[in-house]
Amino acid sequence: MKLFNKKNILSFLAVLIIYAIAGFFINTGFIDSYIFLNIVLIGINIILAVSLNLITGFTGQFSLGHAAFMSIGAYTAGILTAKLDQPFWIGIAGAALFASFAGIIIGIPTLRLKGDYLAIATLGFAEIVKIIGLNTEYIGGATGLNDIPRYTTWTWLYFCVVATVLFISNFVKSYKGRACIAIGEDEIAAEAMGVNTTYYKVLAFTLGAFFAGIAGALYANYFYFLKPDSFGFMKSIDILVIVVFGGMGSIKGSIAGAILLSVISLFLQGIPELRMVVYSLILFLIMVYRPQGIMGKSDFKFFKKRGVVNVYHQSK
Amino acid sequence: AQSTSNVASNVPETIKVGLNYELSGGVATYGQSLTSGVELAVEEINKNGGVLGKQLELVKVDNKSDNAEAANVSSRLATRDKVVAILGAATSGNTKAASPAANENKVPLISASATADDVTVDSNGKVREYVFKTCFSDSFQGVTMANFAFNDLNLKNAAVLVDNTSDYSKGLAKNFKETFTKLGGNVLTEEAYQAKDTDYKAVLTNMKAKNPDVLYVPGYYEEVGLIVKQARELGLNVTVLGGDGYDSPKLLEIAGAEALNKVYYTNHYSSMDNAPDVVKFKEAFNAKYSKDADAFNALGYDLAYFLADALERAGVADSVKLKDALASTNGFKGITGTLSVDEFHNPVKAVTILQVVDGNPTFLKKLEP
Amino acid sequence: MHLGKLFLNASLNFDWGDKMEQLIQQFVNGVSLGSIYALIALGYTMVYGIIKLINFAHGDIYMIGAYIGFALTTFLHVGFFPALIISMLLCALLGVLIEKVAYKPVRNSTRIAALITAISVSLFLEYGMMYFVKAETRTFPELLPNKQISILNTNAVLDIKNLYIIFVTISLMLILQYIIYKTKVGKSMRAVSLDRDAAQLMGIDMNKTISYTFAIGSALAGAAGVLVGTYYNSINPLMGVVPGLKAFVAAVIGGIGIIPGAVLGGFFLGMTETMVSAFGGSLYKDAVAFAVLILVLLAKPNGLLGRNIKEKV
Amino acid sequence: MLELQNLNVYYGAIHALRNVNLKINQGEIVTLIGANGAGKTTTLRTISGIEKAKTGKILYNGQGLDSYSASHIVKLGISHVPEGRRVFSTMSVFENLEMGAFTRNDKSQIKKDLENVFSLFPRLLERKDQYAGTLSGGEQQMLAIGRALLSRPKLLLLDEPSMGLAPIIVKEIFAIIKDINKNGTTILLVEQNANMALQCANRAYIIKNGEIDIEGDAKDLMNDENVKNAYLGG
Amino acid sequence: MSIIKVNNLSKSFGGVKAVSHINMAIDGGEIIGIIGPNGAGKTTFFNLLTGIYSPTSGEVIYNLDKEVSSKSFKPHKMTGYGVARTFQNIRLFKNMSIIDNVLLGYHNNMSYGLLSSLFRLPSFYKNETKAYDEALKLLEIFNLLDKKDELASNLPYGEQRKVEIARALAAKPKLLLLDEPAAGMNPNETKELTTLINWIKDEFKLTIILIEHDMSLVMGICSKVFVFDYGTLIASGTPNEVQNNEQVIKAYLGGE
Ligand SMILES: Nc1ncnc2c1ncn2[C@@H]1O[C@H](COP(=O)(O)OP(=O)(O)OP(=O)(O)O)[C@@H](O)[C@H]1O
Ligand SMILES: Nc1ncnc2c1ncn2[C@@H]1O[C@H](COP(=O)(O)OP(=O)(O)OP(=O)(O)O)[C@@H](O)[C@H]1O
Ligand SMILES: [Mg+2]
Ligand SMILES: [Mg+2]
Repeated sequence: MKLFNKKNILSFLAVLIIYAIAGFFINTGFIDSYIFLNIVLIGINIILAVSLNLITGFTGQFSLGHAAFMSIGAYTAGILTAKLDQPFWIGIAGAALFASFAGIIIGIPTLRLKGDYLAIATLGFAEIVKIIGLNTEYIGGATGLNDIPRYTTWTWLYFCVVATVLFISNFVKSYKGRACIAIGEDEIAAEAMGVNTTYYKVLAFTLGAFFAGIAGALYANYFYFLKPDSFGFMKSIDILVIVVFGGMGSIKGSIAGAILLSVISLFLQGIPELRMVVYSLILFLIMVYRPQGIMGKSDFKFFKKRGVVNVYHQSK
Repeated sequence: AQSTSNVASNVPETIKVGLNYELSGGVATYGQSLTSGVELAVEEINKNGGVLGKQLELVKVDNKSDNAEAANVSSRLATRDKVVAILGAATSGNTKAASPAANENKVPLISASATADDVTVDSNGKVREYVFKTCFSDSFQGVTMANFAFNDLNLKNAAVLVDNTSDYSKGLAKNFKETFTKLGGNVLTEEAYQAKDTDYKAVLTNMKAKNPDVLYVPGYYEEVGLIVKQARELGLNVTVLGGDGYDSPKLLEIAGAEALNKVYYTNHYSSMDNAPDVVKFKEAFNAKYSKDADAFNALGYDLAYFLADALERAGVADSVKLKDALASTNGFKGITGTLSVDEFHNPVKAVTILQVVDGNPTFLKKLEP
Repeated sequence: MHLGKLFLNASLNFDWGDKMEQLIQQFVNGVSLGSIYALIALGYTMVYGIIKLINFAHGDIYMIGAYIGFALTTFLHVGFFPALIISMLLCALLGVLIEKVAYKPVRNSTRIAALITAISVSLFLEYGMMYFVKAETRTFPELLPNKQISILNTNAVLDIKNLYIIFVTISLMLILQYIIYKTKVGKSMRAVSLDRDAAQLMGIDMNKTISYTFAIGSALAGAAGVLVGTYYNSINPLMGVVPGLKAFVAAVIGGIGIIPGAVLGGFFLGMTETMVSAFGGSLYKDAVAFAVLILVLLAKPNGLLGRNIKEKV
Repeated sequence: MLELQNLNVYYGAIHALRNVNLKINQGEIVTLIGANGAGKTTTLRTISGIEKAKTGKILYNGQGLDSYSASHIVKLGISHVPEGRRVFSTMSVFENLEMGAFTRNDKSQIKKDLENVFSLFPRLLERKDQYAGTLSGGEQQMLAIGRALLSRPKLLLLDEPSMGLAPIIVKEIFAIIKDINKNGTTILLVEQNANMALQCANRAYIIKNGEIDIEGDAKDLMNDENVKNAYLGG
Repeated sequence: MSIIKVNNLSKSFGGVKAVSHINMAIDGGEIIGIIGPNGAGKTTFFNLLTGIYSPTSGEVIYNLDKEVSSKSFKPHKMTGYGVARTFQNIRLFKNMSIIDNVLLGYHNNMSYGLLSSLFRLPSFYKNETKAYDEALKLLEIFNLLDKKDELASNLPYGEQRKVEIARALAAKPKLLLLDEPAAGMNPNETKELTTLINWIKDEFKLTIILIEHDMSLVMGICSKVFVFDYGTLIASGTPNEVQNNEQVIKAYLGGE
């Protein structure tokens, strides 16, 4: 069990190769602006879903307010890059920091609230954030924040996604992550084994929000225009749908879910009148036929693959 | 049968026009209404031989009332469907989000309802080359109404009720307040609601306590209908002023004729207008959709003709040429008025002030810009 | 300068009668708004109480109820009460159908999968409806007397229709409470809610019980749809979204699953929103309402009427 | 009275019961014993209709039970005290007992039976209005048995009724089981406490890995060396 | 010197006095049995010993590593004080594998920070490898090695109990509290468990307190037994003494 084992080195190379190949196609225009835009959307959704998965899928804290973290990140990056003329990396860092600060604040109710009560509290928090956004003239209020420079490139996008996936999967496979999963399973038992549930719940929210903030920054600096109501309740639900669709507690699932749902959405663009009807039917069918999600830990085999620690223990 | 595919590709081409509208999501009503208007006009145009001898083909896509999706759809229409122009979106926000893709791909994007002042101009005051709008800017309607209230109606104490989720409503309110106070009027109070609210009694009770002689309620008929009705129920019987969002037969249905006494609003045209085009439009609309047209229907209808006119002038279905033709529009006559496009890609067009009498919006006054 | 002006205004118009009247009016406004939240929250909370499902489609059944009422009164010229009853019946049927088709298959899945299913049903109802009737607003005909009565001989007024709503809400609450605690059906509902297997071992037909639950919950939504539809007189396919959410919040404030809690929560929420507006906070009305929600939950993590039963270890 | 014929039950891929054949005659106490995970609970759950067999038949007085729902089976007179008590946690003790009589309508008779249960388990009377969820483990077990008795079963299925109970109560419970049986209720008893179970039963089945391993007279099995070594603690 | 002192400990729920005025002192290295009728307050007593409930009055004082009083008990601090437990109703992490369940026991013995876990710095590997190896050893002791990757919920009851004990041992306690470890086991399995508990005590140098209704287990390994009834201590002594105590027979064991 070492850092430089075969598997890690291979993954590292794979990450670089994918980056280079896709980068080549984008630069040569083989991947045109439309496809690229959708790649950006998928990337952002991956970050959002993986980070929500940490909170809801792994730690079992039911959150309906993830879009709020994204919006705080998006506005922070928007202000930093458009109004204060800062470079993108400062925008991203600021976004992540402000969002994780919000994560700490929203983490605090989790200390007392459980299940659906927590869900509604996070939803309320997200609505409050939205309404504050609507009434703050500095960021354009309901009119929105305009003319944000387009800094989100393939490189930024790709490495933010890779970093999110890497850090969160490293985290859940560490003892801290295991503590989070244990909280999701049985809080009382986790406590009895020495897990400070207060600390870990807030930590999960903070980390999740941190990455959602990054997603927000990528969004702001790609779509160039922000409006508070883009980050409403339905956006949070959309992210949750990806997580459940992919499989709670499965990072690969969140990635697959983000890609698949985006592709489905693209196909549905062609039938505008029935789009949402068909979408709802698809959601429904998936929940009926695969309620544990496409990569859910339904059976033993899947779990073994996901096995929280085993992955690298087996390779030692 | 073998050769059909060959033949198919040789049939006279159509001219593709993209529709980027809110067909689902929060503001689906407006997107759907605009789409109906556009579809009616395109049907007529095609029946009369099309444009440049070709039929117009609409590629209709839903942007879910969402920024990112509006950008996505815009990009798709420009790169995949290769449309010559994109019509939409309904709201200013979605139009702004859709505009980078239009500029990038050099496809004109024309909105008939994005009223914000900065839709066609960026924050540095530079015009967005491929973005156009055919509706008034917020500033125009707000200023006009303030002048009308102060000078014509002789009202001095206003209360403003604004939809704080709507940039349209906020834009109108801001300009109204500025002008009204500059003229010497008092804005006693400003209260807010959120789109889709149904109960306004709390804010109306507050406003009533301030004894205003006029309410300025920029917003859309769904909410305004309820607001006026509830205001009257609370005994707040003062003059109510608004903008083109009022223009719909639904306003009367929701509020009732009696409540609408003393309601005035700015609009593009009067649906009571007896001008032949207007009558023809209203009849055609009613025949196709079996209901009465509202402002969004009319704006959508004009938008399609506006595009057709520019295409004819461009001479070919080429989006760059089309952009130039659009920019040089001068005196296009539509049912919502005659308009020219100024250097900032905004329309120069007259505003009409209507008064609701016995439930019917009645022409009162027309102001040239 | 502002302060001076304010002071001048205040001293000129100082009139306790006016202030009092305004306060009374705001109180009435709060009660009337609250009664609407309460009415919708009743069905929400009842379904939740029994099968622990956040039935996101509840707001949409309410919307369907309103459309049924609209169709009956506008096209078939049925009177108000018959329309109300028919709408309740049809909604009950719809609720049972939804449960059988959509929720039953996911009964043994995780709660979050059930939630997503509920969201999909909600979207299906909203956009299925929109496909058929389009997004535009429809208006109800005047069905109930449009009359205001003055309160305590002041200028403060109360809409007669509100009295109907308050009356219906309170009676439904009492009826529900009776059903759940005193009747056999109610007891079987509670048993099913606590332990489905054990309930079956008592001879309780689980499917039937869950169907009853949905029938009652959806009938309540249908009633709310017609009542609120006539009250505000305008309806559209997305009309259920916001009230559905607000009703859910109301139910949570009161203690979700607790019938009187839904009513209390509804009035509490209505009153909070109104008072925030009354004291000049209309810009932040919903934000304050949600902040109050969070504060209530922090103080009483299971809602105002919820009992905090700690898990025995 | 009850006959299981070639019963096969699966949980997904897990084959929990394999060709189980089992017979209970009217008036008997039959015990089913076996190691952890052998399939005892599954057998009971299948009889009472909570699990459905993939193949095989369950005959109750000659009538097939397969197509009936769990709730209907209760009405036919089969009552099941489930493993792990499964009391209704936020109902009071009294309400729990009432739920036991759910299928009955004879009010006065129910009242008598209630008194009967309270005299069997005086502790329940003391805790009559307490939430069942806050009872101690043993109290909950008493409640579960009492609740089942209130349905006046003809056949009572007991899943490890002695689990977690004080010795004195265990003795009592076995005495009560015999009592109930004397009053005409046939009993299928699943137990870990094999010694006591065999003492009180007429016949016994031993289940191993989902298959019936041994069957016979309870007294004989008690003296069987293999059984002694494997299940009775030598 | 006694490692646990219980001074006049009481806990009531509403009107119910679940535990009332308990005094005891326990020396290290023993296996202590707690018996008593159902509802006597045994589990509640455990909950008081592990900070899940705080006493209505009275106090518990541990002297394992250092002196701590029940005033500073918090459930999650107990393993840090050297106390680990199992639950009467098994509380495993059902959807985690057996090995992960046990690894969780090492929570307080891990010493690497957030950055190490995000970036997988060397200390991550060092800690995790060590814990993993130890966990394997524990599973071996309990004969569960071949099931290490199964989900906890897929194990039969008896084995789940063993996993719970293994998980508690992973926290390296000095005091182990077992709430009815033999419940749901047949006499044969109980016998095995008895041997195992005894062995564990010596191997890990533990003090064990166990609640049990199975007299064969209690009599077999406990050096001292406390008897609860209605929240109070009615007797204590060696198994033999207790077994012959009139009061205990009447309240708990039952006559022949
Ligand atoms: N819901 C379930 N899903 C999957 N497998 C199950 C389920 N319930 C039981 N099993 C498996 O079926 C087999 C038989 O289990 P069962 O509960 O019938 O055993 P048992 O004899 O009652 O054991 P115990 O003495 O522990 O109560 C076991 O291997 C168990 O793991
Ligand atoms: N949270 C609680 N609320 C109310 N009463 C409680 C609570 N916890 C325990 N009790 C009561 O306290 C008494 C002692 O319960 P406890 O669980 O400690 O008993 P026990 O000795 O462990 O019994 P058993 O051997 O049956 O497990 C019981 O009468 C129980 O009903
Ligand atoms: Mg069992
Ligand atoms: Mg206990």
